[in-house]
Amino acid sequence: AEPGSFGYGRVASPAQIAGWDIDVRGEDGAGLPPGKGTVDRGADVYAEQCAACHGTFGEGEGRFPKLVGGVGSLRDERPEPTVGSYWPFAPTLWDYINRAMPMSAPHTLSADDVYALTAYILSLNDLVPNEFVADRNSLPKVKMRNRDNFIWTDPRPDTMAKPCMNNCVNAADVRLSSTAEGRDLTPRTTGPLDTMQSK
Amino acid sequence: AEPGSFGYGRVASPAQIAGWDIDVRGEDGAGLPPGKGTVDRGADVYAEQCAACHGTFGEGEGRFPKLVGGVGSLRDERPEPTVGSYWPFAPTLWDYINRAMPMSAPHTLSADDVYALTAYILSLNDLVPNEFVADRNSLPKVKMRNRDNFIWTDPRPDTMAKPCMNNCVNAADVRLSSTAEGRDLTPRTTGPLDTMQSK
Amino acid sequence: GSLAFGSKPATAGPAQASPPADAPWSQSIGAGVVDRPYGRPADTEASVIRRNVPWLTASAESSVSFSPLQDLHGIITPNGLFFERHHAGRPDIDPAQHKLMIHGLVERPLLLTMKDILRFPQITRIHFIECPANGGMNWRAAQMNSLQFSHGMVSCAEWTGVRLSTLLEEVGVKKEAKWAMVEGADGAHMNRSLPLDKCLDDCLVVYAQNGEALRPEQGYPLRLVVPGWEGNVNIKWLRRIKLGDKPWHSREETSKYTDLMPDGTSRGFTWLIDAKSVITFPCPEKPLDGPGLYEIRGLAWTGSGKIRRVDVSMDGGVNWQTARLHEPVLSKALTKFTLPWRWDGRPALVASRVIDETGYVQPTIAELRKQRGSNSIYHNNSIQTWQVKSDGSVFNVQLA
Amino acid sequence: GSLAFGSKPATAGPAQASPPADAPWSQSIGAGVVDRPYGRPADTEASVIRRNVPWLTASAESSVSFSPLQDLHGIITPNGLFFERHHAGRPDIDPAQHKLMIHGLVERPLLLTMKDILRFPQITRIHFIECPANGGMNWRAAQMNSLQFSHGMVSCAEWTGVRLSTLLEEVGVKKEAKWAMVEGADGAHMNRSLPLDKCLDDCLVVYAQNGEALRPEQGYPLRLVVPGWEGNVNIKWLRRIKLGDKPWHSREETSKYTDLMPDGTSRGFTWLIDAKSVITFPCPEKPLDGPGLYEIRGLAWTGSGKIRRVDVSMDGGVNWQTARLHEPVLSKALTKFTLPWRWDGRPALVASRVIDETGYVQPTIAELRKQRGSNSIYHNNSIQTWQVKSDGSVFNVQLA
Ligand code: HEC
Ligand code: HEC
Ligand SMILES: [Ca+2]
Ligand SMILES: [Ca+2]
Ligand SMILES: [Ca+2]
Ligand SMILES: [Ca+2]
Ligand SMILES: [Ca+2]
Ligand SMILES: [Ca+2]
Ligand SMILES: [Co+2]
Ligand SMILES: [Co+2]
Repeated sequence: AEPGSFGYGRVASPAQIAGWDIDVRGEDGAGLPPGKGTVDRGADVYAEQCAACHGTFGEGEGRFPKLVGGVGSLRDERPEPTVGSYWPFAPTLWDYINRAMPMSAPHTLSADDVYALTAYILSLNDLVPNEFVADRNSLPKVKMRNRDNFIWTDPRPDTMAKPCMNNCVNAADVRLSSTAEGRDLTPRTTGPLDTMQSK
Repeated sequence: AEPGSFGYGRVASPAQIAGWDIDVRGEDGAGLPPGKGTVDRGADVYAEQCAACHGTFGEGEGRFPKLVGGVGSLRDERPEPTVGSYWPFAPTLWDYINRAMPMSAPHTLSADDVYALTAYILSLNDLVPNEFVADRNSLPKVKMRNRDNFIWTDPRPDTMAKPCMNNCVNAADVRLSSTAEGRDLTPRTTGPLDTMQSK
Repeated sequence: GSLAFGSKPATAGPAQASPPADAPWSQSIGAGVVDRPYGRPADTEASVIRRNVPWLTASAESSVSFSPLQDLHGIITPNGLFFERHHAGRPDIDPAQHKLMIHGLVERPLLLTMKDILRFPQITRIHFIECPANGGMNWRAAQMNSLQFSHGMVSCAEWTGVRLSTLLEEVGVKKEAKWAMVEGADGAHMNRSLPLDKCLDDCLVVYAQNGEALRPEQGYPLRLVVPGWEGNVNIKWLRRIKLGDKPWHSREETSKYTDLMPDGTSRGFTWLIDAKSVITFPCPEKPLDGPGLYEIRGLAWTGSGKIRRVDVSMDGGVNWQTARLHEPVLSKALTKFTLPWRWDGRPALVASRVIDETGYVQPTIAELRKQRGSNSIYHNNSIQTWQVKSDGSVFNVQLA
Repeated sequence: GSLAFGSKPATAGPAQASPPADAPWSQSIGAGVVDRPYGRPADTEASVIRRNVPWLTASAESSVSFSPLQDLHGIITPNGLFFERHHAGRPDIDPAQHKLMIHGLVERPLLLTMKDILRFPQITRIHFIECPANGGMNWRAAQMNSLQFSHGMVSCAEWTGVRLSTLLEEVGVKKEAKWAMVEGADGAHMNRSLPLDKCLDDCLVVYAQNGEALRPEQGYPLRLVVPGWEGNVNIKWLRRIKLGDKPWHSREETSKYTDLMPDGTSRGFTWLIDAKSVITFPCPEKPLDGPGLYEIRGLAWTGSGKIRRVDVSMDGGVNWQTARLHEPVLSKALTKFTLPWRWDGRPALVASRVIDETGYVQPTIAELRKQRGSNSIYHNNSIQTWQVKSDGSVFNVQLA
């Protein structure tokens, strides 16, 4: 059918679209608005609005996410994916801070402040120098450490199990590699909600 | 499979069955227990336990069911089906009083009292004389007025509409025979529950 | 843009980001998970509830409430909105104390706890349940100006339990057995007779409804589901099944649930729900909003199996068009149908007519009355006509 | 018999009517209809709730709760028990203010109210939604000794709304468009990229769940359903759809919802939920009660379409038997399977293995680890083994 066949709703005006259109693309920064921010200004806003959860230097408070660290850890037994070690695109950082942070008042920061925070977090991760000014031109150019390690096409299925029916393994070889018994990680599943905090 | 293949639960003992087995068959009174009751005794129990809802003489209070009347009304514009005018089997009356009445304390009457109440209600309907004693032998023999007017096999489908698709009726003949508009019978369907009582 | 629809948060974004796009809930944090460990509908849906007709019955304990079909979509009725019909109120049963006895003409009478019943092989089925008095108020004339009150005594759910035939095999049916008496644990000790054939065919003894335990109003912890047969035989709070050689003629199948004919005779044991359909949009509660393209929506059901076809008329039955049936079309379940309609703004009489897999065609109210008069209370499965006026308002009407 | 199980009512029946058969609720009158105009479960079902793992997340607002699969039956998850996953808590949205914008590479950008959206042709479908992190805690080792906590981030409902393709036809897709960005109105302004092909294939923009309006936790008043794809892309509180020529690489598809491999590379855009199954009885929450005949029960699902077969092993995968699939077997919906099992009381290792209509076979955790190591968090669709000890107790284990 032709566009508008039903005719329900209203055509969105350019002004309306401008008011809703907040997304920024990671790869090329498309959608980044005018404005700019320095690392210094970022440090100030960060101390005020972010440090309580993410730690003064991005080290994370409690179980809130770290924003730094983990560089070189991705092949370790306990990898630490962070902006510094894992994120492929810097404009995504602007986009996420803009849309989702600070957690209790999301999408309330000015574009300049989001630029400044982005600059600050990138600098905490040694991805930009202290003099870095974040804006729509500079951000897409920031080289992120893990940029080239993503495969964007799904290689699955990556297992090829055959549905064997009988004597599929030697019964004598069947043994447990792990059990959840006695690990004390599982909240109760009857009675009121469990509040267990530690392991 | 053989009975008991699963083996779940327990075989019900004769004593357990006797405790649960309360049903009485309408047609032959099978299941009626020992005991008996007079019209007089029925009148006393009725006054105490039933009259508040069903009226002193079974005439019904408010919208609670009438237990008498309506004889000969079944072909009228507004028929009144009652024990006297409609019910086919007297043992059903014993069964229903026993299992379901009095409404706020069902199944708490003794067998004798249920016999007495049954006798009383039958006598209110002139179905038995005042000296009638209800018991497992007498009740199945009471001749109910509407006994022979039930068809116990379903004659449906009793309509044979053809699914005509075009010009099925003359458009000029289409007219309303009734409308619910303005009848003021319908509770509201938004906001809190309606409490409308009258029409 | 970051201004709120409503009140502007203290830390609102730059003024140039106009026009406002963010609502307050987009600039704050909401309640966390398990804020409601068992959820409930949005506060703004408070009108979508079961409703009763207070003047209809002497007391709410022997009464009925109606599902808000005008606000429902699909074929599943959520448990909170499934219609209610009680004869002695809703018992609140302790499942640890509830037992089911199966006895009478059987080899091996049984007393089963809920734990026992849960061990039997499971079966899950989607079926409607309809009170045969649904639409009863419209036998004489169009009375209730509402979809909820004219058709809301039908609901549909996914039931899980054990086949009654499995239980009957386990107790061993004696060959003299021809009927079953099924009985509830409510104050009414509600009981009905069922032919053994139906029991062995597709009846279910269920403990779950739409995944979770039955709701108290629907028979918790155990109810009978008799697919396609009138609601009253789907005994709730099921506590006893007794096999016998003859029917019981209980009060609920003599004084009630019998259909009085104009000649003074009555039909007993009319269990089957005949094919029925209704347009759920538009309806009195959901009028039209000016001329334009709409989608007629409705539900069809039949106790005889699957829906074969639904036709819709906009002119009071002069012409009909076949609607689209939506998958899944399940046996003895609600089936959804739709048909696009460009309304020109002129008065219309919209109606739907279902044909089920047996070829049975839903009748008009005039056809039904010709056979049954208007005092039979039950089994009014006639075509429902909605009158659409030129202002878009919708009324329940009947055609001559 | 008319004595009560519990306390004897004042007017109790004759003493000879022993043993007791009537419970107190059979000798009294219960609450009337519309006592609960919107119903709720029995008080005795209070344990059947969504539950969280408090130590797992920093705050309940960015967290998850799990469905109590151990107490559910059938394929429909009741709305009150559908699992939750929020990133900024649950917004409580006024539907009168909610709007959906569709723009970007389109001919005719639109701003739609809920009223507008309800007018489009409807579609109803039953689909599961699974968080790809379901079972994530068991990547490294068996950790959660519970069905609810190991598999409870999957639920299944009947969704009603409009096809996304219908909306996209209405706005007119420009030929350069290849991707869609979908965004929520929650505080997280949650957004993901979807290939246009999937949008045009089977995605739904829904406003109803199991008949009634969506629950707030599930995206009221509007959510996207992306059948068979990971939960996170099923954007709740949907407010915006923008078409573009490239994906967005939002934080939720780079920092999160990417799968880290042992070689340090990561897989992005792994949307598909591969075939998975789990035995729901027995399970850690529902142990066995002594030797005897049981019914193994379970659920299977796949993002690739329908379930073809489920096999069950009682000996840790040495031998397998094919289970019975229960109707209806719907595409991208939970499918129920059962198999009778006579337990001799000896230790057992029970497990299920699903094969979907593409021929894909559910892998063991060892097979998965061989490909993906144990740090990929998401998409653990491995075979679940339950260890049954001779006392009937059940534990979550993994096999070497
Ligand atoms: C009240 C606690 C809180 C505050 C304050 C807060 N955050 Fe966060 N932040 C979180 C939580 C929780 C997450 C994870 C959310 C999720 O995954 O859904 C997060 C995630 C992030 C992430 C993504 C981390 C990753 O690796 O994916 C960034 C970047 C971030 N916050 C930046 C900020 C900035 C900048 C501020 C201040 C403007 C801020 N946060 C304020 C709690 C907070
Ligand atoms: C609190 C009110 C109340 C009291 C007290 C009461 N009843 Fe009833 N009775 C009802 C109601 C209401 C019904 C209809 C119930 C239904 O249809 O579900 C009814 C129905 C009946 C019927 C069936 C009428 C018919 O034609 O189907 C009989 C017979 C009856 N009651 C007898 C009795 C007797 C005998 C007593 C006393 C032992 C009694 N009732 C006490 C309210 C009451
Ligand atoms: Ca923009
Ligand atoms: Ca710190
Ligand atoms: Ca007896
Ligand atoms: Ca009186
Ligand atoms: Ca905004
Ligand atoms: Ca009793
Ligand atoms: Co009937
Ligand atoms: Co993925």
